[in-house]
Amino acid sequence: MSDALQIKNITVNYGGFIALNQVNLQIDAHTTLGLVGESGSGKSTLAKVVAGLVTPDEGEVRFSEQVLRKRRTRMQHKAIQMVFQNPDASLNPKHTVRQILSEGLLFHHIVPRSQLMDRCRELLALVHLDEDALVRYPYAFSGGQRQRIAIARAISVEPNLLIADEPTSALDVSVQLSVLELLHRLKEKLNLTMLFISHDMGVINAVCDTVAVMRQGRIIEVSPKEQFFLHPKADYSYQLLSAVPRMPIFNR
Amino acid sequence: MMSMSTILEINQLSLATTNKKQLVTDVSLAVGKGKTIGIVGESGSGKSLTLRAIIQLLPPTIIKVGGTIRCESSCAMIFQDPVSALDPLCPVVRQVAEVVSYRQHLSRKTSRTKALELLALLGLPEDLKRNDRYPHQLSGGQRQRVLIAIALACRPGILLCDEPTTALDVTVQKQILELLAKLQRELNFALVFVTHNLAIASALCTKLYVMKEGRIVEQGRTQDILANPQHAYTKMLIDSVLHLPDLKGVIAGE
Amino acid sequence: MKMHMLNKRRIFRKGILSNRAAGHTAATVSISILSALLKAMATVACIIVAVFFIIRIVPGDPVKMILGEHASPSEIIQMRHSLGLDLPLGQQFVRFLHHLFMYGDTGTSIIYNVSTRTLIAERTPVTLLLIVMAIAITIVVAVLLAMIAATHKDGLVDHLIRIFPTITLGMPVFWVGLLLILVFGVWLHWFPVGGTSGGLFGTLYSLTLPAITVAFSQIPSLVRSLRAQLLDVLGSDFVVTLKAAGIPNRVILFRHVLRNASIPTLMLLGVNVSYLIGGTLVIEQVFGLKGIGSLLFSAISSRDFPVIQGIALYCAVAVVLINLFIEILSGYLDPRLKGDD
Amino acid sequence: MLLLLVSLAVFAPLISRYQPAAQNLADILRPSSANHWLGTDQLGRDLFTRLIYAARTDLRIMILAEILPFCTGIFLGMLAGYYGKWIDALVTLMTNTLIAFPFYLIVIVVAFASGAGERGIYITFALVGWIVFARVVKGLSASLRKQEWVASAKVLGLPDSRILLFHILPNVLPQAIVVLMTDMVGLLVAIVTLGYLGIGIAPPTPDWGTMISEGQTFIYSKWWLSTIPGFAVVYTGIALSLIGDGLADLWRRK
Repeated sequence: MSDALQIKNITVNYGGFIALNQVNLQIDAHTTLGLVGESGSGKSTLAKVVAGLVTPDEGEVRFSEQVLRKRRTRMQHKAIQMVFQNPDASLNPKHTVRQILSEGLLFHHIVPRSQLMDRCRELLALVHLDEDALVRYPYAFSGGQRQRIAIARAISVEPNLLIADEPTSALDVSVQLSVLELLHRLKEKLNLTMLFISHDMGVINAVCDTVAVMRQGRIIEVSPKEQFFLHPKADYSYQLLSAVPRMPIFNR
Repeated sequence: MMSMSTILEINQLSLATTNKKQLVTDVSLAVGKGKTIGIVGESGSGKSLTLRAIIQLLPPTIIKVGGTIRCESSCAMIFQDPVSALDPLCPVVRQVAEVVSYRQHLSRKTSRTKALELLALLGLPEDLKRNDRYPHQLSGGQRQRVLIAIALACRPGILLCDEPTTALDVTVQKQILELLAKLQRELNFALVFVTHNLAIASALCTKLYVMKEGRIVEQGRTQDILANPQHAYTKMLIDSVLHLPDLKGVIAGE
Repeated sequence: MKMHMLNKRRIFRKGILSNRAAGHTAATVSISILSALLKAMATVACIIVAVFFIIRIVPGDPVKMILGEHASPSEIIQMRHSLGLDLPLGQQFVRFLHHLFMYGDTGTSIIYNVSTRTLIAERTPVTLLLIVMAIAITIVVAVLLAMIAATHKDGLVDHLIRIFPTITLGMPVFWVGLLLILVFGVWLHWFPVGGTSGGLFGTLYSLTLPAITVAFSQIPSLVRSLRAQLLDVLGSDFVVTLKAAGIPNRVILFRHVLRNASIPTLMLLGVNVSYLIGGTLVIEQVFGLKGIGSLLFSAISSRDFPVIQGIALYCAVAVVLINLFIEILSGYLDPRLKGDD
Repeated sequence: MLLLLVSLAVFAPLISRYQPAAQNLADILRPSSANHWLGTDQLGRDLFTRLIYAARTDLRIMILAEILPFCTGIFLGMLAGYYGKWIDALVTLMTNTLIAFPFYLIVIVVAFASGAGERGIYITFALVGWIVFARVVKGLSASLRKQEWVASAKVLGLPDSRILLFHILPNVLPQAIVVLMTDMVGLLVAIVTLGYLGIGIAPPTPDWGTMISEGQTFIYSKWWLSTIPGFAVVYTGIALSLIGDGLADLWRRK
């Protein structure tokens, strides 16, 4: 299987503080890589580099064999999309849902103007939101619903790679479950490759195929999920896993 | 059920906003001396409001409309967001010393030494004695320890914790939880632990209260609730905790 | 000479580039003060350039403006020479800078034929006193009102204080002056109506009314900002922590809350200082005080360019110095500002 | 409130029978009487008519002088806030320099330099007026830049120009309009002050400022000659700032 995404010794430093230090990573097409690490480990910075929001000081990012430079082509912009953590900051408060969804559709000419409305309705259906949401403003939605709209916007341009930067951390437990299921279903349906970032081991275990652990800007372990959760290679990974409070499971 | 050792008892507590919007209705709970109870619920379930009612620190727009709160001894509280819970312009040791001097009526000098002892007890670095540091120069975990020091300075019989570890990394969270358990064993204060994370609550608390939209939907000993939850909402909470395969790998030099 | 600064042009260019000096890591106190200093110098450099060009923006020939329409050509040439307007622009600028550093002023006054520095220096005490008093009154009253409003939220006092700025915003400074003269001077005879009677106490006494007038124009915006900041800080978590720890409200308010709230308001004061000085100039006209303001107006009516340039320069530099002082003070008050900007 | 004022100003010629400059030496300095609602001034001109005509001139200048600074201020503010680095430094430098000169000083100097009359006011305000907008908008755009919906727009590949126009501008405009209201009041006060100092609008055309300065000489006996135009300014000031506050609340809720 061709590697969808290659990250070659990426280094980023913010005035002396080294956020990313010679990071090498690749994600196979149509698989989900979970990126785990504590706050300040650089996982979000790496996501921003891949999404093109941050230009690395060294190294390069390659997506399906094309090098992603600072000024990306329209196709490259279309191919990689991102969903963010904070539901109340992920949507423009002054735009209606219709405007939010149609911006990508129009800019990348996904559908002609005539079919714009149907496409928006389809997108909302995909994320289990009903049509009358189109005319409403973001403040009228709950955190979970807003993340769904953000996801709808991301997939509106039919990307190949979806980056999710802690999409459910700010949500309540019950809502979190439904959003994760949505992401899982979309991944299957649209055959997406996904880079999933979280500090919550439970979420990573539920969503990802392979797991990468980051600490102070370095990747210290990459292993398939099954192997990672049973006997992790790195000492730090073991520490991380043992620190997670476990719930005693009773046979109900 | 009012046994001698109950140190805090609330019955039929109801809270509402000034424009009559009901927030908390008929909440009753009790904590034995030195015991730990957990209040579990999602955001907006009124759990932290109940805590604030216990320590009479309700925001001006929310008033008590019913029920009674009886605490045997003084209470102290620690909060979720260590970043904004400390005065950014006042050095850390001075803040703790200030609390010590007011609560334990000691002179400025002795309260400073007392404060340093407390901070040492909580495992904060020694160099605080020499150069006092500002909150923004400490890590999240260290700031939370300072908050605990401030709470302990009031020599509380009851320590109220409003999701103290939610904003922390998982490794730091483990240290803080262990610290709290250790301190409770030593100082024998009662602990009321509010969280949305069922896993933490079940590890720490002997008794659990599950809250939804301002009401207690289920309560009882932790094992009983986890073994056979009665209320549908509790079942949903338990099922939505993403379980992890138990760790088998043995790491050399563990 | 007061103004023996380094050559500003070099600093001017360096000022912009290096004020990003405050890096993340161990940025000591000095770096942020250094960057504040550099910004101030860069601003002063621009001010000097701006002051120099004041004459140039005059549409039509400044000399004709000075001598009036019917001046004879010889007089015009002579005046043009004395003002150095006949030299190429570059040379004029160098001469202007040279003169500025040597004598610390902007040439000699056409009317009084005295160097602008002495002329202005002679008039400064009155204006300076007025400004200091006005600032003092503004701060005292603003802090008082804001504290009351913030602590008694939505009380009668609070509503009054919220409406108060809306009304006073529209009051021109000189009109307020007139009103105060009318009420206190004419009807109640508490205060003299104009001029400054002799002796320190005398001048102070006669300056109180104008000072109040100037302060009156600054108080509303300051109160509104301080009140908003106080409410914001009162709502923050650390106040709850302190209350939970049993610290008396009075202590929390003064030692913690006021200090946190003061910094943004201090910045606002810095910004308002220039309006304040502007107001003072106008008020001197209303109260007939012999300060820089009246000097400016006489210079205006007599088309005395160097004096106008001199006043503009001094006021602007004064404002920059005050803002510099405030920036350093707030850096001292709030350690976070010193560290990473 | 403002509507009443504006309508008065616009329909002035219809309302008052007198020409503003018509001097009627017979009844000089009359107190308010039947045919002269507000009495007459020292040249016997009807105060009320002058007041309304003055409103026309002052308000017109106020609005016209605001347009250019409002647009440049927002434009520069957005660029400085959004792009930061060198544009930010340049704009800050410009604002610091221009704000250092006391506003009235510049107004007076430019008014004198460009000859009395409206032109001076327009030039000055175009030169200095944009600062207050730039300052507010810069702060807002800098914080908006960090918002995630702006980041996702960038990820979508939208060019900065589109982001600025469709995402930043609509979120910055409401706040800028609120500032516009308060700033207009400041401008009106400046126009009137200039009139008072005699270097603003030339005497024949009525202006509140000149009316006040003319009335000043009779302050002892006919105090209302000066005070009434002042009230007119205050009235407009209140109307404008009320609109400003109203808009601020409206947008805050949405």
